[in-house]
Amino acid sequence: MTVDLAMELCGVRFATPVLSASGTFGYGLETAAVLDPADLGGVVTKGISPLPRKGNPPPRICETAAGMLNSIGLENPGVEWFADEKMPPLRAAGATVVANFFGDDPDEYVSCAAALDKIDGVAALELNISCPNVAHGGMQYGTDPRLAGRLVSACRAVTTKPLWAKLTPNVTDIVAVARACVEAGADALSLINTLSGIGINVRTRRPRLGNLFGGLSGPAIKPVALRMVHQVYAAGLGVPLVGIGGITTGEDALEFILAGASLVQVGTATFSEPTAMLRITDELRQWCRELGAERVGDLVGTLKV
Amino acid sequence: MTVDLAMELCGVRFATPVLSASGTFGYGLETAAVLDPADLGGVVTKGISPLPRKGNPPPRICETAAGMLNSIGLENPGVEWFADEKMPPLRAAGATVVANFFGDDPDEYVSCAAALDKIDGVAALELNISCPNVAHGGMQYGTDPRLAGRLVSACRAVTTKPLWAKLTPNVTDIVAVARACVEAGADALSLINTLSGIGINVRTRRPRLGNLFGGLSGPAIKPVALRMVHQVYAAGLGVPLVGIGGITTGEDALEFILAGASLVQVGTATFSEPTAMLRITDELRQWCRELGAERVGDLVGTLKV
Amino acid sequence: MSTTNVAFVSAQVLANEDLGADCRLLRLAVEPELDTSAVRPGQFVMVRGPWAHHPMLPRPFSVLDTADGQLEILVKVVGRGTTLIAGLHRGASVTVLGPLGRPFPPPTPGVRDLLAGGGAGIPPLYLHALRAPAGSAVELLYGGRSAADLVLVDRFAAARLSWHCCTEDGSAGSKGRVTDLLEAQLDFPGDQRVLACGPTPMLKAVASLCEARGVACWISLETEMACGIGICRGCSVAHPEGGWRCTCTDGPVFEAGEVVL
Amino acid sequence: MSTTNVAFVSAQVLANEDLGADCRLLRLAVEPELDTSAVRPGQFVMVRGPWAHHPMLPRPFSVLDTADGQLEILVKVVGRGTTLIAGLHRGASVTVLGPLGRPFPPPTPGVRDLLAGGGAGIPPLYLHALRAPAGSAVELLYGGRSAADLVLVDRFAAARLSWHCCTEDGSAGSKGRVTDLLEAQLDFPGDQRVLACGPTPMLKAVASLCEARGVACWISLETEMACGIGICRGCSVAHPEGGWRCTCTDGPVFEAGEVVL
Ligand SMILES: Cc1cc2nc3c(=O)[nH]c(=O)nc-3n(C[C@H](O)[C@H](O)[C@H](O)COP(=O)(O)OP(=O)(O)OC[C@H]3O[C@@H](n4cnc5c(N)ncnc54)[C@H](O)[C@@H]3O)c2cc1C
Ligand SMILES: Cc1cc2nc3c(=O)[nH]c(=O)nc-3n(C[C@H](O)[C@H](O)[C@H](O)COP(=O)(O)OP(=O)(O)OC[C@H]3O[C@@H](n4cnc5c(N)ncnc54)[C@H](O)[C@@H]3O)c2cc1C
Ligand SMILES: Cc1cc2nc3c(=O)[nH]c(=O)nc-3n(C[C@H](O)[C@H](O)[C@H](O)COP(=O)(O)O)c2cc1C
Ligand SMILES: Cc1cc2nc3c(=O)[nH]c(=O)nc-3n(C[C@H](O)[C@H](O)[C@H](O)COP(=O)(O)O)c2cc1C
Ligand code: FES
Ligand code: FES
Repeated sequence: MTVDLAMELCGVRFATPVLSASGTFGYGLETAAVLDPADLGGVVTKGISPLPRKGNPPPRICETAAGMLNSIGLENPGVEWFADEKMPPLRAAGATVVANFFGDDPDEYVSCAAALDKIDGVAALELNISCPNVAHGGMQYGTDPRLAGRLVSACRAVTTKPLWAKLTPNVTDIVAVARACVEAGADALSLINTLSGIGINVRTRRPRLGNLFGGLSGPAIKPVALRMVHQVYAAGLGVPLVGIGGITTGEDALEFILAGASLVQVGTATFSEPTAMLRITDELRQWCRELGAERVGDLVGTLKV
Repeated sequence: MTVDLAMELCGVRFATPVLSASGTFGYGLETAAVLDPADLGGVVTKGISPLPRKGNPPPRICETAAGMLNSIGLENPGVEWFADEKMPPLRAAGATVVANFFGDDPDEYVSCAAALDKIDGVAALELNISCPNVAHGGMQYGTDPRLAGRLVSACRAVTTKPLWAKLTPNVTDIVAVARACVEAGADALSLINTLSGIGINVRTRRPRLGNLFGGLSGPAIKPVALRMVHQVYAAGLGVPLVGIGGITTGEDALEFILAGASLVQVGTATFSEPTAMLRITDELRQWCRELGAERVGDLVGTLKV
Repeated sequence: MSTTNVAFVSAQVLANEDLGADCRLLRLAVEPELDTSAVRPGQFVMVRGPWAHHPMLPRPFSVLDTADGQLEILVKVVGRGTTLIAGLHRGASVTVLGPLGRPFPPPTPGVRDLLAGGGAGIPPLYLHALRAPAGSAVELLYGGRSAADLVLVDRFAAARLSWHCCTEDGSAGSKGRVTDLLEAQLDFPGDQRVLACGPTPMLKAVASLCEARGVACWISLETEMACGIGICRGCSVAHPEGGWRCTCTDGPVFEAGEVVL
Repeated sequence: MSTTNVAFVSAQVLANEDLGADCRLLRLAVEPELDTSAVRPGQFVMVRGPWAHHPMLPRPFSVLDTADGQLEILVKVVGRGTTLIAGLHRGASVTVLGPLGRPFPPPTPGVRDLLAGGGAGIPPLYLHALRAPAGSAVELLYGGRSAADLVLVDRFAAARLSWHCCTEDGSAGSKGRVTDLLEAQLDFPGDQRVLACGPTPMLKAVASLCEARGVACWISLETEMACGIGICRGCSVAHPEGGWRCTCTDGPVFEAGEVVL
């Protein structure tokens, strides 16, 4: 049985539902020696800001049980550099590119969205209102439905490309934030970003991260991510969902799809296994066969509750 | 070097800072063959309600990466049975008992607190406003600072025993809930309870738990728990904290203590290793020696940020 | 539950034998604190290997046999935990908690015990047969999909047990399911009981056969478990009159009418 | 970074030798996709064993030596990951990503290379010395707390390298630290460079010695790493003029002035 893994989301075709997650795959070509980005559903870029950003002091990562904390702090060389240096090879490689972006304040968000809107080959924009690692431009927009909605509206006004909003799990009511984003014009919702966490080196009595707070990712967070995808899907907001959080196998990806995700993103797993996304795609295809699904799209949201 | 592990909290002396977490050690005597409850800092009981509760349909547990989901649903035979059947042997065993309790509505909470107040040998009450597994009597009280405060006030009025409030991590702002509880009269705060999560059996396309939603516990959640203990400690609310979440080693316990916890509770680790609490206590003593601390109390909140 | 003879000990893998059909036989040397002579057929142990937090929980296994200071378990590989346990080398360390749970009722003089089991459900029945006092009437009925699934037949023969087997494809014994074997045996005129262990659909079929014939029936259940000792309440099964039973402490052996399958 | 010759392959443990001082030497058979002849001294590989999610991340190790289709690494046990990797049996499977990072500059005719290393910091220096073309002037300076820490001296001897060692307790070589050895050697009249690898305090001391003498100095850094290939930005070290360098792709070998230690 051949299985059709392609998905269309807001007019954009993804060859498979398995994309790289922002910040865990660079700008898509760093691993070209082991993985052709055109074989992925798409490449979600490292977060892009209008101006270059330095990021947080080291140490920036530490491992935890079945997960890791990172406090990279959205280090990136800015949108212009992205357009000039990174997009030409990505276009040449035939990758489907989703540009993840953020700003220090609403104006920066808007100017970044406007700049990305003009870049040829950027298939969609992923608005990061959820990074727990930076004082500004980060999580506070994602935890307050009103602020989140305003930010989405403002960016919506400057781009005709599909606009995805990426949500933070560090909230009491994920559905309220999701609804605000959709009402403000988000075309899709990506969930989840990392859980806020810390680690302590008991010998030095200091935080294990230079920035103290970091974002928890990896298999550890999968049950929480899956719960949020299910809750938002069940709320019937009418937009497709992109599931993220701890995916390391095709079975994990399928769990998200059954819970309601149309696409998934793979983050931390790429660090353990640079070719993880290809294996996950193969395993997902195999699962579709086992479940008798000719199109992966037929499985979206088919969890029996 | 001898190390003094004893801690005093609201007038109650705990021989060590390592207690069992509610719901993961029964009523303290089920494992008497392998562990003497008098060797623990204390025994926090399974959640007690005024009337018996049936709990949720099976399956009630499933394992996740470095963690587990449970949806026990606070099954328990009620406070009267607890007083008659469980307290006499616990008293005889010399255990320091903290009674974890809840109710379906505020009246039930209050009647349970009043009943526990009268039980000889109950050293303190732990008010569970944080269980994600039950429709009522659970998490909604813990996610709304006003409701949480009112519940604490109401229980405060009917007991002179130390009243601990146990908080849920499923909130945007843990400090707001913590502050409301302290202002309403909580003597100490226990944090955290489980993170809300789900799991899906892809073969059957059904939830892995009979109740769909469950609570995530175990090493996976430690970074989140530690972050919340730190945040609440840093807020300087003036009450001692009890750290809970993914503790499996003395080093883990010490991380919580450095972050600001005066006591810790061990939950899921007991399932993998019934005697884990004793090992953790030994390891903690060893760490105190290595850090040159004569009293474990000297280490509380000494994280250098 | 009487937990008085329960011990939590570290153990060494003495042998790990491939039985085919994804099954391995592990022999464990347990510390003297675990009194192997106290183990009753139908009881189980919780076993955990030396890995870090994934899997985190121990796994329940019925005791297949005991010798002085040693325990044998049969491990059928079905998921991550059993893969790791089945892959332990000689010399590896594990922890063992046990013996746990309610055993099968011991043989009763004058009553024949029919033991119906399949695949990984055979260990407690084997031990029951092995430990039956001389002169007890005990028949083992052992079913599988094909001959390769009947991983313990050599042991049955070596122990001179009385047994019958069947396979779905007819490659060993009679062709059919273990319930067919059982049905044929139930025509026996004297007093008898059925003790069964295996997948839930099989247990259901066995229980309804026994009910129809008015024969007492005991079944050994499998559920996911976290603690194995009654403290997590994660292993609940429904009681016909409402409420729950704990598989780990009220069971794993139940009389058929005690639980809703 | 040029990643063109980077491969991600599965590998087999061919040998695991105890070197003492908590160090083990692992020989790995890598698939032909990883071209071992392309490995340059100072480069590293990311290694992960067959365990589930804890630890999840691979661990970086310098390449100690290569042979056709084989890689050697020296593993010093310092935490959970190195404990598991050091404990892998012959035949175990691991994954290997590499070769990674910027190597040491190759020997230059007429310039003497002084290689200063200690403990687990010796592998890349050993390989540099081993690969130096005949006639190059290369001196290995090897320090440890005591004789047992100098786990590679037999190899040095077997390869007829030119080396000096020292120990803090005087149990082998001269008594003192590797920086003492280095200081003595820096009086050499001709052109020379220093290549160093070891704990950060040692690298600092080496770098300031070289600065004082006006001798070029290259150091190999160790930081925690998630990806090893420049995509996580987790391995940043500060550049003296602001901004960061990635240890995995800009390094691990840096000229001393390129990074703030
Ligand atoms: C009292 C008792 C005695 C048992 N005796 C034996 C024995 O002697 N030999 C043997 O091979 N197995 C026995 N089992 C079953 C064994 O415990 C499970 O196969 C094992 O726990 C599965 O772990 P896993 O990580 O490999 O599977 P997982 O990856 O956790 O799951 C794989 C599949 O097995 C199911 N499963 C998981 N745990 C259990 C469980 N505890 N019981 C039943 N199904 C489960 C899951 O739902 C899933 O479908 C017994 C179980 C119990 C409760
Ligand atoms: C480029 C490079 C080359 C290396 N080459 C070798 C080698 O040839 N042989 C060898 O034995 N080791 C080498 N290391 C160090 C090795 O990678 C670490 O010791 C290992 O990652 C620690 O893992 P763990 O899980 O055992 O320790 P953990 O439990 O993670 O930590 C234990 C201690 O080690 C520190 N640590 C953790 N990761 C690193 C790291 N990547 N670098 C330095 N310190 C760390 C921690 O901060 C902690 O203090 C190298 C590191 C790098 C970056
Ligand atoms: C090192 C690292 C950097 C990240 N950077 C970004 C980022 O720039 N923008 C963003 O939206 N998410 C970022 N994330 C979050 C991931 O995209 C993803 O949401 C999260 O890691 C959960 O998925 P995982 O468990 O598969 O890693 C980052 C995650 C990691 C681990
Ligand atoms: C099976 C199970 C049952 C629990 N029951 C309760 C309960 O009755 N009341 C309560 O406040 N917390 C309950 N908890 C939460 C624990 O007390 C603890 O807060 C949580 O498990 C995190 O700690 P851990 O990671 O060490 O397990 C339960 C947890 C588990 C795993
Ligand atoms: S397995 Fe914990 S109560 Fe039965
Ligand atoms: S380790 Fe990931 S960028 Fe260097």
